[in-house]
Order: sequence, then structure tokens, then C-alpha cells
Amino acid sequence: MPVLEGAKSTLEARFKASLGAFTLDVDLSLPAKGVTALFGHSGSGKTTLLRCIAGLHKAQGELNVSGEYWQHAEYFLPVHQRPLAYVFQEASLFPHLTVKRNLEYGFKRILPQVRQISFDQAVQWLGLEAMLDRMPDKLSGGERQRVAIARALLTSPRVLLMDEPLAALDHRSKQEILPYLERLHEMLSIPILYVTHSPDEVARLADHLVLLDRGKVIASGSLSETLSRIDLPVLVGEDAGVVIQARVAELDARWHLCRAEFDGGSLWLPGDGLKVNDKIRLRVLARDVSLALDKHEDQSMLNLIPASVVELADNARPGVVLVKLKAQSTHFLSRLTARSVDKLHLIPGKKVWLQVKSVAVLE
Amino acid sequence: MPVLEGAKSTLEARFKASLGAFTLDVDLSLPAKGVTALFGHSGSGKTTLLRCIAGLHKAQGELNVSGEYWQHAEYFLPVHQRPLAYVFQEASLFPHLTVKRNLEYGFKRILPQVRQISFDQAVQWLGLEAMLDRMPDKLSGGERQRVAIARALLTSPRVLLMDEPLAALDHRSKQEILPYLERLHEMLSIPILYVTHSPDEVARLADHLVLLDRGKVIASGSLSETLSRIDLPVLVGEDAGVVIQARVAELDARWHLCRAEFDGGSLWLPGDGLKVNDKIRLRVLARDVSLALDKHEDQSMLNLIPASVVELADNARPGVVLVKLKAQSTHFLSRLTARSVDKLHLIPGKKVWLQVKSVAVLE
Amino acid sequence: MEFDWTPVWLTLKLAGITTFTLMFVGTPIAWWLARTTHWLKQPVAAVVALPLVLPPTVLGFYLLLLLGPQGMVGEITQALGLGTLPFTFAGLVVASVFYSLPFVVQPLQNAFEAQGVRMLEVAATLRASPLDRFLTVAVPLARPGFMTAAVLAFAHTVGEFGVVLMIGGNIPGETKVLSVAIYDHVETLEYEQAHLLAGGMLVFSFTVLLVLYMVNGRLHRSGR
Amino acid sequence: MEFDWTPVWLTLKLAGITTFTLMFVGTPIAWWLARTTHWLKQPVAAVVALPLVLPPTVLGFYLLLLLGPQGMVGEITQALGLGTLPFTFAGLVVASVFYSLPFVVQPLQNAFEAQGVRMLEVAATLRASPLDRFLTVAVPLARPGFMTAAVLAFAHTVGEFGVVLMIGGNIPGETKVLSVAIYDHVETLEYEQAHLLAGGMLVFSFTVLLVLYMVNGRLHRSGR
Amino acid sequence: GKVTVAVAANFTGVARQLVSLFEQETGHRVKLSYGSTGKLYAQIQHGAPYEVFLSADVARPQRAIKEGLAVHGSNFTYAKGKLVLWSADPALFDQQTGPAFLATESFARLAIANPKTAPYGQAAFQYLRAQGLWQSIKAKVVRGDSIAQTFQFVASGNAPLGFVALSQIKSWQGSAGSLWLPSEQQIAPIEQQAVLLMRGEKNPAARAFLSFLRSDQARAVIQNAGYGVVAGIAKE
Ligand SMILES: Nc1ncnc2c1ncn2[C@@H]1O[C@H](COP(=O)(O)OP(=O)(O)OP(=O)(O)O)[C@@H](O)[C@H]1O
Ligand SMILES: Nc1ncnc2c1ncn2[C@@H]1O[C@H](COP(=O)(O)OP(=O)(O)OP(=O)(O)O)[C@@H](O)[C@H]1O
Ligand SMILES: [Mg+2]
Ligand SMILES: [Mg+2]
Repeated sequence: MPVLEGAKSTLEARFKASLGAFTLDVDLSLPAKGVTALFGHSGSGKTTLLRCIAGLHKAQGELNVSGEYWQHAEYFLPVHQRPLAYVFQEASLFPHLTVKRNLEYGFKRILPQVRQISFDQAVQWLGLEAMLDRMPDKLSGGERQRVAIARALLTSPRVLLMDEPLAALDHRSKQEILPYLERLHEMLSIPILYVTHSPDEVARLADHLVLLDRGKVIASGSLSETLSRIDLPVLVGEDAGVVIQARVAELDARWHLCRAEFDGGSLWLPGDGLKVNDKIRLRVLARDVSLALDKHEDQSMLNLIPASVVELADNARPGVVLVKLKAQSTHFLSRLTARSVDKLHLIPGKKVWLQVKSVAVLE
Repeated sequence: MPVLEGAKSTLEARFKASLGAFTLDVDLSLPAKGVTALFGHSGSGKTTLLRCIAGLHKAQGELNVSGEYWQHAEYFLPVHQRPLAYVFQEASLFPHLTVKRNLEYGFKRILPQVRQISFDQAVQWLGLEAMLDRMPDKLSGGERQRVAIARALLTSPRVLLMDEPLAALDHRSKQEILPYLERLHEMLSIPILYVTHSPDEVARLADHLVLLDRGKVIASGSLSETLSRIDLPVLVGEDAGVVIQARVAELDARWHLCRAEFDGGSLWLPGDGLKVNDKIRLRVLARDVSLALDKHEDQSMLNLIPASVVELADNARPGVVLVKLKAQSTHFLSRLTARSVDKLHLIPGKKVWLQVKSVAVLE
Repeated sequence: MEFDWTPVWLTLKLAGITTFTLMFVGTPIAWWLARTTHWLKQPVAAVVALPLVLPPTVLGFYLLLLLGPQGMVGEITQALGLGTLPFTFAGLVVASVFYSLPFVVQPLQNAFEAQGVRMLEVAATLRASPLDRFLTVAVPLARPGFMTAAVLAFAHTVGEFGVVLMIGGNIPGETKVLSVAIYDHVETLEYEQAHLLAGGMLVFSFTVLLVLYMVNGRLHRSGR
Repeated sequence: MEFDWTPVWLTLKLAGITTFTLMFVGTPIAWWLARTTHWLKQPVAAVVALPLVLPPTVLGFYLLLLLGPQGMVGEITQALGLGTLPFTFAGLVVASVFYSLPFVVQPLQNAFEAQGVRMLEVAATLRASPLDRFLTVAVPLARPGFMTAAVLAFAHTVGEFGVVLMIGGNIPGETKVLSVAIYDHVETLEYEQAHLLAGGMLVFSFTVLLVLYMVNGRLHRSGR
Repeated sequence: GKVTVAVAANFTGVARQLVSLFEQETGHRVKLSYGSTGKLYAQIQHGAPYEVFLSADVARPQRAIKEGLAVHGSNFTYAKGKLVLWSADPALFDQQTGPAFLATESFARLAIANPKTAPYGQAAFQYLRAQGLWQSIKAKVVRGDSIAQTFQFVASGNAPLGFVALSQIKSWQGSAGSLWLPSEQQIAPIEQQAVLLMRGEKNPAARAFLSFLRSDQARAVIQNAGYGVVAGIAKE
């Protein structure tokens, strides 16, 4: 049983389910807190797994949440008795109830003493004040999804399942909702299972990553570890990269920049809204990292970091090589052409300068 | 009336439509051939515009397609008499018909002499051979969408309307379908109106771009021109960039690279599957272009191009500057921090070296 | 001649109580039929539709045998100290419920089948028990089906006749409903009175239906 | 005693033809009701439901007046050289169609309303004319509604009685259908024969309904 | 030839026997239509293809003549229905104790045919009123739509006793029960008249059927079925 490191395992799921020609066969342990991203191609069984955990699909197997069995050989806790919340992929608001009554639906059905979040709090967090009396069909897609999230939270769940909550939305609507999800993640000390096709959401929200392929778990581990594995095309093509934990060390008010320190160096990046000592997450894509043998200062790239080559892997495409590098304990990926690798004589152990063109702050 | 340059205008639409509190008010001329991307936030009226053109929504206004009126003051050609095809945003296959009969539905309803594409051809193009006898509910999302596209093509339309045909799909399914759409674009000499939220699809498919905002057209022009405008946050943030027409000048079999020539220089890029003299489209993102005052060869970036600064614009985010550059007649964008701009003393007219980290071949 | 309102009230009372009862009897059956995959599903569906096939008078005849003192049901009701049902208002209700059952079950079953399971799953994850989600989700979503069911049941009970005549015994003030009154007039060639009653009944029913449809249409538009 | 099959065949013929006719009459009405926003919508819906409200015998009586030699419709049919409809098989069909119309219109209207407009729009962009898309899209998608409508109409016509007796006149081989035959037996205290016919009818109807439901269930599962 | 005959429902059984005799004897073919007298009359008024009408009363044949629907002077009484008080329970009363039992009112319900629509009901109603029982017994009375339905009420035990037709008792195969057959003085028999309708005026088979109805052979069958007949009718 693969146990995710760095967190006491609290959700243990072992399922075997058949749906027509498809078979789900998983054995998972998830940590007590934080977001676990479920990633995998269309049809790999992500939705099926969430449905098994929720009890919406009766699979064979076992499910144990913080020491309590919700399902084992002879026992099956009915869906409505499981203290979980489920945000469905498609619109799932009750069309016959106003937003307010949609929100109250689950809220009214739990005991007042187990409520961890007040009605007004949820409304405020997700910015729903203005729409409480409207019917769901008068809402935009983004608003509908926010209501669904608030409704789920109001049941004070001990496990939160979210199935592509943002898939149907455009870029701007996503940007509206993501901060709420990040806040969620910080405030609730419960496991969140988050299905998404978007590498961006994975990088931004996830602490752990589970990779599904044709009904089987092919990888499971902490985000930084899983992402820097170059054997696994986790986030393929344009999206390969690493996520780094860092701390704001210095602000440059004039240029609206900040310097983020991590073990192995520091990076300058757009620093609006950050304060010194903020803990932040940085995403550095392999395509944004080029390598140089010397330190060149007369160019626009601000971030030059000494590092050494760890490993090289031919990427899926011919002529392209993925290079794993290390600056102290921090790993980076860099995607280069094979010719550049040859020109610079890159081999494991070689000292180089990382030229980082672009860094994204995730939270 | 803004006329798109470089193509005889063939579709002229002038509509005023009200839907509740929303008003669409457009006056558009689209070229005779090629893909026009309709871009705009959720709720900006993209779907409404397509519905007006199709005749599914009766708006006030005029519609003229290659000199024929489909709608004017007193005249309204019914939907089924308009030689157009519409690929809807959501699944729209007839659930009671097999794939084969879905495909035949429109095909049987046009005169044999106006058919420009044979049944077998469409099936082959979109790779549907294996699924002709299946019902739509036994198909994956990507397969369903391919059937919908084939069905639309089989009516040999004189205008093709596509409303986010790929929005509901994951990365891999998108990659499966995009080549078909590109092929379409080359083979059919008809206007295609393509709604999308994805900058990637815009860059890859579109020749022209129409920007809608709150029911109004705020920009309309050729892709390269519209994309290199730094006043317009067309493809915002991570996705700002330019598209360049180029020609394959040289192949490097050993490194799987090719050199693409354009007016102003050449770029090395992964060259698999390309032949000398192929015309290709390159997408260069602003974030992938850094600037240097000198030419540094001891680094992994292969592409160094001399250019001069044209214009600088503060981007939406403080501390970040978008720089427009020119190498002969070709424009580039580069996104830099304000500090780098200052450090390198960038002003209009200044000579610099473009360091291009990454280039995408679009077709 | 003074107009006798008794049959009118009796008819409305019968139709009202029958429709009301039918909603309670028909809804669980329709729900079960819409959701089950049990092999008994199709046989039960067929049995529910059967009362339609027998002519009302004949159905009434068999009900008379069944509910009468020697009938199976009659023996039970007598043992319970309830007496026998024929010739009582309660008997009429029982017979009407039985007779109009298919008109309630079929539209409700269609409505339940059309609504799918998604909303029920959502309700389950929001801690609603099976009964709870049935009442708060399935039933409100099936409103057009309930509307059709109620209209068919009410109208059919108003117009019902053979069964009523047989089970009711045409007792003025107890089981002599409007349809029987009109029938009596036709039989005795009192066409004037028959026209009057029938015309009034039509106008009244038309008004009720119209109001019902309009209110429903309004709710429908604003509610969804 | 030799069993007289004539009423059985006559009944099946009447129910078959009536159901068939009703599909053609009821479908356009249901379609119009489902799609229109005309102010006449609710009044027409109410009128369609009205035949339910009148007792069958009374309805039969009025149809007799209307279709008879002095009736409005009767005068037209006579002027056309068709004679009058009452006491003919054709007359029975007309009366049954009228009587069972609400059972066909209501489920079809619900089915059409539930299917929305998207698929029709798709068909329009694929060059299907309004009639074409109605036939090739709306009708196939409303299959469960057609199923319910056909079952209700068929069963109701088989069990119909008051109207048939009034308009048909109980003429052997022409208008004496099964329900009337059973009624005759009950009236003349020939309970044995009545039980036999009623039992046979129930078994037969049950079988037909069961087969229908099962075939439909199968198609439903594989077809969608 | 062929003839279509409309027959009051209560006479159906006898009519069938008569028709088979008639068909054997004359070679004519008869189509019988049954229904309540009121319904048949409404149909005749509106163009029903009946040629002969065997009514369950006297009023409607006469009215048919008056309205020009039937041949003047063709009406005659073909049978006299006898009303009896009957119960499926043999222990209640007998030919002697019938009226007394009725007067005790020690029963839950009494079934009669609807006095408004059925002559048998009218007769029962008049008897009860004449005896001064009507007011007190009214609440216990259940009305059958026809005399046949009235009989079903009693035979099924739903009504402990009721006024039914003697002809029904004759053809009833079940228990004999308690029976009181009133004399013609106590309750006058119900005359049932036949009439030749205008449609049958030119049809020899229709006239033949009416004559047959008056023959001794037919009268024997009618009498045997529990009806009275008018003496000497055959000589008319
Ligand atoms: N009811 C069903 N009957 C048969 N096969 C099914 C059924 N539901 C799902 N499947 C199959 O099971 C597999 C897994 O489905 P699932 O919905 O879990 O995929 P997913 O990973 O959520 O995909 P997506 O990203 O498209 O939502 C798919 O191949 C699908 O075709
Ligand atoms: N039937 C309607 N009644 C009232 N308002 C409507 C209706 N349909 C659409 N609208 C409104 O019209 C506006 C434009 O809608 P439209 O569907 O054209 O947007 P869109 O650009 O296609 O958005 P998306 O990217 O979300 O598909 C929206 O604000 C929407 O709320
Ligand atoms: Mg899924
Ligand atoms: Mg849209």
C-alpha cells in the first residue's frame, strides 16, 4: 500500500469495481489534510473512484476514514450518513430551490453542534450575498459553481470530494474561484480529493498527486516529488515543471519585485501584495529554464542560479531532452533541444547556471 | 465597418438582439476563407452571435453571405435553408440514431450535386470507421465531438460555425481533434467561425480574430496584427505572444531540428515530420523571449535574433513590461520585469538580441 | 323547480377525496416502477393498467362481489367491524381509486423516469435520507407529472359512472353523484334538465381546468 | 355452446383503429400545446381534457345528438352522401377517438415538453424542414410518451362502454364489442359467460401489456 | 329477410329463445340489440336502424307513435312483468310472511330499481308508498340502474332483500332464497309493449316477428320465463 509521505494517512480506500468493460482496481492511502489531486486521462476512472468513496457506486472493497470503517466486507454506510461533501462535475444545484434554499439544504440536515462554519461565513467567503434569492437558472456558470462549493462546505464535511469543479468555466471565472479553493485548503483540516485535467490547478492547489491510468494507480506521492520525476510524464509537454516552497526575503518597491528564498538560492519575481516572510509556492516550468555555462548579466533574465545536472531523459518528442537539476536540495527541470545538450556537453554532475525566464507565484 | 484585411469580405453581419438584460450589437465583415476566432469572456455574446447567423435566434439586422442576403429588413431565410453547418458546444448527437445514421442525417438532406465531400472521406478524415454502428452513448467525449464535426462537414456548408467544439475535452482528446480541424481549414475554402476560450486553439487555428465584449465587437483583424497589439490584452498573461509565418529552410537530422526562415531571421526548432520548403506557422510567446545586449553562445538557447525595440507598454501587472520588437518586418513581443527594462536601458529604437527559449510549430 | 345542489357537492367531494387518495396511493407505486430493476416491474406495471381494460359496469360488478358480504375484502372489512363498503361513500372512494389508478401511475412514472438520478445523488451527499430526498427533490421535480395525474384523476372521477352506479346504489345525498343524475335525466327523456346539468358541469370543469393550467404555466415559467 | 368470437375481433379492431387514429389526431395537438406560447394554449388544453368530465353515456348521448340526422355533424355527413355515423363501426371509431383523446394528448404533451429544443435546432442546421425534424427527431425522442399514450388509449377503448352502447347500439357483428357483450351477460344473469369473457379479456390484456412493456424496456435500454 | 329488433334489457334472455324459434320457423334472420328502454328510445329518436321495439313499458311505444317514429296502432302488450320480493337468504320470509317482514323493517337495505328510469322500480315505489312504508324505509333503499343491477345487489348479498323480476328468479341458478310473489291486486304487473317502428314498416320480416310474438308458441315461452301474458291476444 503506497503511503503518502509527510502526513498521517487518514483515508484508506481499497476498491474493485466493474463498469461494463472498465475495471477500477485501487488501493490508496491519503493524508489527513491538504489537497490530493486526482489526475488521469479521460476514462481513467477518476469519477468512478470518487463515486465509490461517496458510496454512490457500490464497489467491492474497504474504506476507512480516520479509523472509522465506512465500508468493509459486510458493512456499507449509506451515502447520506457519510460526513462528506461532493462537488459534482456538472451543474448540480436543485433547479426548484433558490440559492438560499440550495445552501440551506445540507446545512439544515446536520446537527448544529457539528457545524464548523456558519451560514453567513460561507456566503461571505464565496461572495454570494447578492444572489441568495435568485433561482439557479439566473446565475452565470461561475456563480453556480461557487454556490455548489458553498453548499458542500456548509455540511462541515470530514472529506471533501471535488470532480473537476472548474472544468466548464472560462479563464476569468476560474480566476474568480481559485482563491476560494486555496482559502478552503488552508482553513479546513480535512482531506480534499480534487479531480482536474488542468496542470495549472494541480500546481496551484495540490499537495499530493495521485495518477490514475485505466483504473489503476500508477503514481502517488507529494506534489514536489511526483512533479520532478522525469520518468513519469505527469504534466506532459508544455506543462512539465516543478513546484518549490519558498519564503519572501526582500521586497523591491520600485520595481514591484520580490526576492523569494529557497534552499539553494533565490528568485526575483513580481511581488505585488506579498510581505516579507510570507511563505509562497513557486511554479517553475521546464520550458522556462535555460542553462548557461557562464553567468551573463547583460540580459533581461534576472534569475541566475548555480546548479548541477542530476539526470537526463529523452522526452517523448525526439530532439528534446528533459534535464533534472539540483541547487542544494531543490530540484529543477529544464527542457532543452538535444543539440544544446550536446553543445554544452551536459552530463550528470556538470555545473551550470540556471537562467529562469519566468516564475509563477501560486499562493 | 471594420473590414478584415487580406481577404475579400464575404460574410457581412449586422445584428441587434436583446436577451433579457443583455444586448448584442455587432457589425462584422468576415473574410471568404479561413478561421475567424471569436474570443471573449463568458457572457460576452459569442453563442448569441452564432445563433443569429444560423437563424436560430431571430435578431433584427442583416446578414449577407457571398452576396446573397440570408436576412434583411423583410426577409428571413429559415434555418434549414441556410447552407451552413453548426457544431454545438455541448454534445448534440441524436441519441436515438447510430453514428452512421447521425452522419447521414444531414448528408441525405442535401442535393447530391452540391456534395463536396463523400461519406467515406469524412469518416476517414475523422477516423470514425470503427464506431459507425455504435450509439452515441457508447462513445467517449472526444469521439462524440469528432462525429459532430464530421456530420457538420457532410452537409458541405458554405459557412461553418463552431461553438467551443473542444471545451469539454481533456488535453489528450484535444490533441486528437486539433489536427482534423487544421486539415479542415486547409481543405475547405469557406469561412469558419470558431468560438473558444483557449489561447492555444486561437494561435493554432485562427487566421483572424474577433474580440467581443459585453455584446460589442472591440477588435477585429488578422491574427498576427491583432496579437502583436500591445494595447489590447487579447491573449492575456501567460498567453501573450505572436504568430509568425515561416518556411523550413534546413533540416538537421541528427538533432531532429529544423531551421525556419522568416523575414528578419531564422529560428531553430524541433523539426520532426517537416520537409524543406514546408510553410509553417510559429507561435512565440512573450514570456519565452528574453533580451540581451550581446550575443551569448555558451548557453542552451539556440535562437538568437538581432532586433530593435519598437514600443514599450506597462502590462496589466505592476512591475511587468511588454516590449514590442521588430526583426526586419517581423514583430515579436517580450515580457520583462520593469527592472530588466531599466537595467538594459531599453527605449524605442534600441538594438538588442532576442533570446528565444521556445517556439511552437502550429501546423 | 328548485335546483338540487346535492349531487354537485357530492361529486366534487368524491372527486376531491379520490384524487387526494390517489396521489398517496399512486406516487409510491409510480416511484417503485420508475426506479426498480426487479423482474416484477413489468408485470406490476401491466396489472396497474388493467382496470382500464374492463368496462366500468363490469368492473363495478366484480368490485361488488369482492367488497360484498361474501367477498374476500368484504369479509375482512366485516371482521374489522367496518361493515361492508358497497352503498357507502367510502365504497365509492375505494372503487374510484381503483378505477383511476392507471391515470395517476402512468404520468408519474414517466415524470420520475425522466428526471434521472443525478439530483437524488446530490441530495444524498447533502445528508438527505431516501424518504427525505424523495419528498424534497423527486416530488418537486416531477411537478408536471403530478399536474397531469391530478387532472386525469379528478376529471375521470367526475365523469365516472358505471362503477359509481354499481357500487353506489344511487342513494340521494350519499352516492348519487352528478353523472348519475344526468344519466337519470337522459333515461327518462328529460333532456332539458340533462342539458342544464351537463352544460353546467362542462362550464365548471372548463373553468377549473383553465385556472389550473394557467396557474401551473405561471409557476412553471417562474419556478425554473 | 360454441364461443362467439365476433365481439372479440370487433373489440380488437375498434381499439386498434382507434389507437392508430388517435396517434394521428393527438400528436399534432400535443405538439402544438407543447410548443406554442399562444394565448389559446391553456383554453385548448382545457377543452381537450373535457371529454373526461362527462359520463360516457352522457357523452354518447350528446354525440348521438351531434352525429344524428338532425345534428350539425350529421347534416354535414349526410350532405356529403356518407349517411349518418351512429350505429356504424365508423361512428364507434369517431366516438372513441373523441372520448380517449385526453389520454393521448396529455402524455405526449409532457414528453414533447420534456425534450427541449436543442435536438430540433441541431436538425434544423442539418437542413431538416420543420415537418422533417418533427418526424425524425421529436417523435422518436418522445417514445416513452407514445408508449404510455398508446397503452392508455388502447386499454381505455377496450374498456369503453357507455359511449359505445349509446352510439353503437349493440348491433351484433357491427357494434357489439366485448365490453357490451360482457355487460349483456351480466344483465341477463349469465354470470358464467361473463366471468369467462372478463377473465379472458384480463388475461389477454395482461399479456399484451406485459409484452409491450418488456419490449419497450429492452429497446429503451439498448436504444439510448 | 332480416329484421333488427331493439329489446329492453330485462327481456334479453327470453328474446334470444324466441328468436331461435322464430328463425327456425320462418327462415328470417333477427339481429337483437339490448339496452335500457330509455337508452333505446333515445337512439330511436336519433336514427337507430331498429325496426321493432320491445319496450319495458307502455309509455314509450305510445310516445313513439305520437312522435311519428312508429306505425300507428301497431303497439300491443307482449308480456307482463311480475315484481317479487326476494332475498338470497332462505330464512327471512316466505310467500305468506313477505309483506309482514317488509313492514318490520328489520333489515339494513332494500334494493329496488330506480323508480325514475325503470318501470319495475316505479312499481316497487308505488307499492311501498301505498303501504305507508316509503317515508320510513326511504333511507334504506338502494337503487339499481336497471332491474338486472338490482338483482345483482341482492344476489351478491350486498342488499339483504329487494324487489326484482320474477323472470330473474326463474333463470337464477343459485339458491332459491326467500320469495314473496304478490298477487296482481297487491302489485299490478308491469305491461311491456312492442311496437313496429317506421323503419320496419315495409319489412315483412318485422311484421312476421311481431305476429310470432303473439303466437301460442311464443306466449308459452314467455310465460315459462316468468312473465304474464294478455289473454286472447293471439286472436287479434
Ligand atoms: N455506466 C457505465 N457503464 C459502462 N461503462 C462505464 C459506465 N460509466 C463509466 N464507464 C466507463 O468507465 C470508465 C471510467 O469512467 P470515469 O467516469 O470514472 O472516467 P473519468 O476518469 O472520470 O473520465 P473523465 O475525465 O472523462 O471524466 C470509462 O472508460 C467509461 O467509459
Ligand atoms: N434566454 C436568455 N434570457 C436572458 N438572457 C440570456 C439568455 N441567453 C443568454 N442570455 C445572456 O446573454 C449573454 C450572452 O450569452 P451567450 O450565451 O451569447 O454568451 P457566450 O459569450 O456564449 O458565453 P459563454 O462563453 O459562457 O458560452 C449572457 O450574459 C447571458 O446571461
Ligand atoms: Mg469524470
Ligand atoms: Mg457560449
